[in-house]
Amino acid sequence: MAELLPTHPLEAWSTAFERLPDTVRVVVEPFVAMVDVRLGDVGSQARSRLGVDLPTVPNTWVSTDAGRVVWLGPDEWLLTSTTEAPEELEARVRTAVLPMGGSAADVSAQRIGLRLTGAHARDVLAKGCSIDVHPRAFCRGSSVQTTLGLAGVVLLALAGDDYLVLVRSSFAAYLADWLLDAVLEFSTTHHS
Amino acid sequence: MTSAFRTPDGGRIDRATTLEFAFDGQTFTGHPGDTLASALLASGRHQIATSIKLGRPRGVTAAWAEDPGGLVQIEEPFPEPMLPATTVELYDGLVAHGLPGQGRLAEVSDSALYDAVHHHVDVLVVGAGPTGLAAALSAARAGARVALVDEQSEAGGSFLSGTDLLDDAPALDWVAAAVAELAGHPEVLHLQRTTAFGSYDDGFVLALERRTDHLGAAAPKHLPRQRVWRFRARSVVVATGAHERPVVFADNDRPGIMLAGAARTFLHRYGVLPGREAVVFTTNDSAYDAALDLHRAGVRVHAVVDARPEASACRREECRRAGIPVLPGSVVTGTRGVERVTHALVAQFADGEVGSSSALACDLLLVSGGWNPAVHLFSQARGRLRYHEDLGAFLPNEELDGLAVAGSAAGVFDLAGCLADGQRVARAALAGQAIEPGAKDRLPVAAKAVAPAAPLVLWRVSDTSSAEGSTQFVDLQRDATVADIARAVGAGLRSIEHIKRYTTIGTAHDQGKTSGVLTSGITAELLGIPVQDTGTTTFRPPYTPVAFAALAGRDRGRLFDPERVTALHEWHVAAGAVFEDVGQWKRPRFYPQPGEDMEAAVLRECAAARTGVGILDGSTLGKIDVQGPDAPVLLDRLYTNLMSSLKVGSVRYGVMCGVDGMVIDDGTVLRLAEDRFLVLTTTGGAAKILDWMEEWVQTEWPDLRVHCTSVTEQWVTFPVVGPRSRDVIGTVFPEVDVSNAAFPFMTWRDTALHGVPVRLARISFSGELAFEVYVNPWYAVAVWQRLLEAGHPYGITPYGTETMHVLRAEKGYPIIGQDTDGTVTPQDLGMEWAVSKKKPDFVGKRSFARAANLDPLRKHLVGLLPVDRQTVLPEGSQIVEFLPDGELPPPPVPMLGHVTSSYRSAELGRPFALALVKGGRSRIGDTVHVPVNGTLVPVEVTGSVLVDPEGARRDG
Amino acid sequence: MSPRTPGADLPEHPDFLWRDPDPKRSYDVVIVGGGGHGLATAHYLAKNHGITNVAVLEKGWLAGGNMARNTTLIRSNYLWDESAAIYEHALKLWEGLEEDLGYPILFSQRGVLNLAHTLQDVRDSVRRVEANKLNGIDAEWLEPDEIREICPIVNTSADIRYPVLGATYQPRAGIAKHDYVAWGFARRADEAGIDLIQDCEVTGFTTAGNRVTGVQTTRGDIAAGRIALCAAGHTSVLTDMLGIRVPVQSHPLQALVSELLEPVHPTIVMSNAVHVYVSQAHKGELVMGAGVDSYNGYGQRGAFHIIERQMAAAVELFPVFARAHLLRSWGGIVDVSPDASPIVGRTPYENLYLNCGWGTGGFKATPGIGWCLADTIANDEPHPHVAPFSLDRFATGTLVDEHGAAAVAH
Amino acid sequence: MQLIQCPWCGPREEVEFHYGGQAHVAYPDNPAELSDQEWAHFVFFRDNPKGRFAERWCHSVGCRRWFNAIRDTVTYRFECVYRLDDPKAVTS
Repeated sequence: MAELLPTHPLEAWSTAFERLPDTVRVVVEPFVAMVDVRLGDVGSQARSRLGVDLPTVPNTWVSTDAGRVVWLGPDEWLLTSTTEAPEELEARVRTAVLPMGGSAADVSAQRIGLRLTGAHARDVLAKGCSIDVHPRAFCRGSSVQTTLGLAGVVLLALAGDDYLVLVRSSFAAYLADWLLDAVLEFSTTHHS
Repeated sequence: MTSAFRTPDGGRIDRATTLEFAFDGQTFTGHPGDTLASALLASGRHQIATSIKLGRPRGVTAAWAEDPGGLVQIEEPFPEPMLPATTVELYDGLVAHGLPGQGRLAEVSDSALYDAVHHHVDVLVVGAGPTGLAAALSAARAGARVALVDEQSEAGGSFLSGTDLLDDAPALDWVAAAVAELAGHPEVLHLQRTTAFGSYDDGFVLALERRTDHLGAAAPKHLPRQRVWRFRARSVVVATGAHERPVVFADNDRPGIMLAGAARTFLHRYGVLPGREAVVFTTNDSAYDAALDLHRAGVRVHAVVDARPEASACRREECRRAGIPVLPGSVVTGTRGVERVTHALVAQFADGEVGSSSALACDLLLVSGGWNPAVHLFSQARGRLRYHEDLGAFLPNEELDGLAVAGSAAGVFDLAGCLADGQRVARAALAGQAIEPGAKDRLPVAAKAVAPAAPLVLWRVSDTSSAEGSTQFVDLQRDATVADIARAVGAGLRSIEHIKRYTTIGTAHDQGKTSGVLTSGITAELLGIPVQDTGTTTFRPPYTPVAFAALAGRDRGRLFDPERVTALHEWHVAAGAVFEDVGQWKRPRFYPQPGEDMEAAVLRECAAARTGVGILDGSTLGKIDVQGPDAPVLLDRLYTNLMSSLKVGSVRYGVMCGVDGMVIDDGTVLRLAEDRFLVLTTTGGAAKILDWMEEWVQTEWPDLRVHCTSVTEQWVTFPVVGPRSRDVIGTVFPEVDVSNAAFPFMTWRDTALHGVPVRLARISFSGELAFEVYVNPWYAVAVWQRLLEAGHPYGITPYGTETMHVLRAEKGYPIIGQDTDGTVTPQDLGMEWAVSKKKPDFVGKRSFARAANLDPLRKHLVGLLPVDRQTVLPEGSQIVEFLPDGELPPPPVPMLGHVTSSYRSAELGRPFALALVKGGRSRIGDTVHVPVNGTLVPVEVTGSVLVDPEGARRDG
Repeated sequence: MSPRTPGADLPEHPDFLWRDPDPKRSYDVVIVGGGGHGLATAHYLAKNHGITNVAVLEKGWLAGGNMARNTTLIRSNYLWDESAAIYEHALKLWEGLEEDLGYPILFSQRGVLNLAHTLQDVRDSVRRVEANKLNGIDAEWLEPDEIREICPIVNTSADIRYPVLGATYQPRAGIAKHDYVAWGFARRADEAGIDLIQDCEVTGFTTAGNRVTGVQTTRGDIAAGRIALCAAGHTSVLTDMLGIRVPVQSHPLQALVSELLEPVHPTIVMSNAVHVYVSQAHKGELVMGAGVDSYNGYGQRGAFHIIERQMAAAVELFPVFARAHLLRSWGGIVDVSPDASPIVGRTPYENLYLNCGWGTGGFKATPGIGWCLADTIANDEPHPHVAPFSLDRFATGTLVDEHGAAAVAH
Repeated sequence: MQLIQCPWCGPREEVEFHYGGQAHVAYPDNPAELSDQEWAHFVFFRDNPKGRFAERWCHSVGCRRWFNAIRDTVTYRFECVYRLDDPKAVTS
């Protein structure tokens, strides 16, 4: 039998997203392997065993060769990889952190990613996010866990006017609708 | 109607454009820049409505939201109740009529858009008058992030109502330059038509922006009509100015009687003469400006009636030159006229004594009793006020952390002082944030003003008539008078809060902006106590009324609350599923085929699961990954039964209780490794149980080496249920030995499908042979399809929550939250077997030993079988003792318990129910009664397991 | 409801309400707390038991706490027998209160709808309705079309986020004018010679063994034969002075009103699922309650996001409310007990009686608890209606769990 | 809408937090040895002061960490926040 084909929960929204103007683009990110890492001590051994630095500054993320590491809490990180399968990533990371009393769980499908870019990206976020996303306060390398609209999200600043929103998969449809509603005033040109 | 009272030129209106509108069925015209009030006044129309209780004609008494008189109902373009005519910007096609105090809601829903926006700033300035503009400029020039909000259609504040000069040029030139400069600062947000209506902790200020109201029917449909700004400011500068206060005298409510400052606004801003024959009654110098301005505009000012024994020399001189008589030591005691004031009754006033009055003809009576600083935002932020004897007003009495009051809102009433105060306060705010003031932060020079003479604090002119204050209106909107306050005091009331409630003063749309301080003053006078002791009633948000829809914002319709859906949602929709709300989740309840109702569909789905094979999307079940050497310890402490003894590869059912010993959740636990478990919770319990675990681990047992991670959306879960489920699973996963020996009940196995990891578990929530399939949701649709294809020969039938409930109920499996209600213990559910005797302690154990828990009459979960084999007992039905005569005794009738679940069973060929019944297990075999729509249905109490009690089917 | 002349329907208050006495040295009974419960207790002490050497001590202005801040809902359709009994006792008294007090309290029995939005709501609702019927309380289960007949403005369409699946209906439920009620009780108590003492804050207690002999106040010490605590949200402040632990937590609870509107909402609608309860009061203002703030608070204010959420729910359920205006919002302090039921009766001190933990139920219980507490004080024996609400139920576990049983709040 | 200082994430709006009531109420070492009265006090009874109060909060939509705070229940002002492993802050 043919291999299993993945399906994305927001496939039905892609056309609506494609119609958006450049001033506020919403793009569905491809699936990526993600593991939730729990680790008390993140001394030098973390790097030597994991091959990446775990950021210790709250509300930050760093990029790695194959993905990103996002600070989620004083002993919790989200590690992503574009080169490994979810189960591979979990196995590797779990093996690495177990001896340090850590743990790792595959959460690749827990959240999906939405890329929000354009001159109005900040204005859209401001409609549902109480965090100050002004570049002075929230620049590349910043991340927060907060709510956007009524959904919990992990928000990453990738660059100016370039944000990544990670949202629980079951809330993805809601957030997609929410975003399309929020961009209305920027995406509608006709004055009826 | 012609605009007979429009000045030939001047004002901030666009005379080139004419707008047409209708008021009380009559057509009027006005111009962009007008308000409904100014346009009506321009046509000579003063009366807006009649009063709420007495039906007296009422007109425009102020120029903005503080006006207690002129409320209107908007009819077109969309009905909106209770707006002051003074705040309705004119647009073409406006249809409105006056209101006697009660508005009307539209009968159709509002299609306009509303939204809310968060905005963070270093400095938020409220008010774009002299003070606010000076403050905003200072902050902007320092490079700070600034927001300037102002409720009017354009910046300028008091400048819009006067003729002030700055740097020897019209002040409005400076305003224009300031606005332009602010627009040039990228970090400055400047909003007009935006009212800051609430100030809260930590610099949180809410403001309502009226974005398209002024466009009427021409408003773009895709733009939010109104927007709530949620400002978070390190510093807030309140520069909201002051409200002029009237003096109370008899018949002070007639149309044509207005505040002196309002008349200046109508003249200078709107190019409107509020009358032709004016009398001015004042207790202070500010009203002289109105008298002189109106005189210059061609109004005949018959007299300035000044209650002070001596009017200030320079003002007297100005009036002399203009030929305006000044009557010092005089007051207005009353008026004449009905739809419009025709006379002011003027009398000598000395040492509080009022002489006999004579009538002065007029069609306009201007009043000024001084100014009340608009301290609302300060007071809402818990700032304390003090009474200022000389001003007769309440002023901020303390510095608030992060919120400063400046200009006339702080009691500074001269122009130069306000400008300086705005700059000073802004710089102080910047200094507090270690922001350097900008270079070239220059203030304009105000024309030298003569220091005003001291005002007289006069609340009311004593009523010499027989009316005893019954026509001396304090709150025009509420028709409340001095006589009412006197009655309240006479009734024994002392507290200003009691007075307010007795008289209803200050409870109308304007929230007492003009009447509040008057009431404090008059009450103090009547009680013979200092005004400070009377105080004010509490200032409550919002500063001005805000539409419900504006506060609802975008959380409406499908965005009111998130709909959580599984990876299969679109398949369910396509399959015609009828959905059920379970928490935020949308779950398929059943899949009707053409012509089927729920009962038919559910009987079909049940039959498939019991005789063939059915499949359910169980993905909403909560899933928690529990890892770490102490994972078994944690689970032993939280579950009532033993989890540490569970073998890797095996599955165990468990129950969790709160510390009070009541069941909070249940589910199965898979041991994945010595140090790793997958905990399944109920759909509703997912978040709650993860938080529950985290709370115990973090706050009570930080020594435990364990981590809990939600993986609810990491796995979809498909129970494949029924005698033929083994065939289906065997077909789809050929490399798995699905035989009972190799894959026994309550075990799990990992496998893969085309390299995609899949976990299978022998778990049954139906009593039938069943396999749960776990896979990454990315492949949910694909795997679901494979299972359907493989099940096709066996008539595999997707089923929903209703069938799931029937199947589990037939087996007596409770649903936490349906068969329990927070007052039910595991023992009540007949689950002693799931309560460990070995463990010294677990959460809830101690509570089991309380007296009430040992009561033999506790409610037990039992089964019920209607004797008639027909009646499906409504869930929630109450249960009573068997009543031989078939009649209910008079109430109260003792109740034994209630029906928690009730279904028609295909398997049993009759309806059945689960119920919580007092001492239920000792009643098995008894017959009791259930009242159902007036009749008593006899039911037999049975054990809770009605289908396959010996559990023969689970292995197929 | 008869059509009203806008705003003109509120009857005048009487020309005299109460004296403003100085406290005497000693009273037979001292009631701490001049709110609805304290004043009602005073009234029934005099009326039912002839006990008039009584002082009601109020730290601020009479009935200025929750009595002045609540949304005046009156109903008795509670699930458990114990709750139903006390609230139904109160409702029967409400029905005769206008005559008893000789005061126009504007008790308007317009009925209450408790909406069900989920299948579990429906089960819980039917359960409550059936229990109410067997307890002799008027209650019905209504289908959406029947809801529309009673309250046409409720959005019963199937396409809203949480469709209305039905509702319970208690026709005898209603609203009253809170100030009028409080002042009616106060005036009667004053007429009976009871001293209503305002600006009189209790700062301590004097005790002898297991008796409380008097109270220390900002207006001097006052000896007392028996003492009743009716301080609602401030109960803990008093019991802490006495070293008594009471399992209540004080939380902010917000409410709000709109401007005056023509009659549009003929009944009372409550929806727990989306946290709305709304009625249209006598002058025409929409009166709404919001949810309880999560944290402990004595500040008589809550957070605005709760009101915003409330408005979203209101506009969902009542689309015609879109352009009604929020005129005023405020907060009260509710004393919430672990099982959301009151705590009434004896204390470790033999002559001290406790009355607290009413949460959001205080106003509707006013005459009922006043009656039963007066009876309890007079006979030094808990009235049968309050006996189940004793403090020791938390040790025995015989709770009256209105939380757990998903009964409706407010 | 207050700002609450999460010891890790910094100031966030109060809606991001879950309230946990009185702090420093430890689970009894041996519940079995407690009288019904003592057990009831652990389960149901919490302080309810008017003024300074040591309480537990959880940054539930953020880092999910529990922490303690001293807050005034009248002004709602937070005096300080401290981590669970910090020594108990002094409450007068």
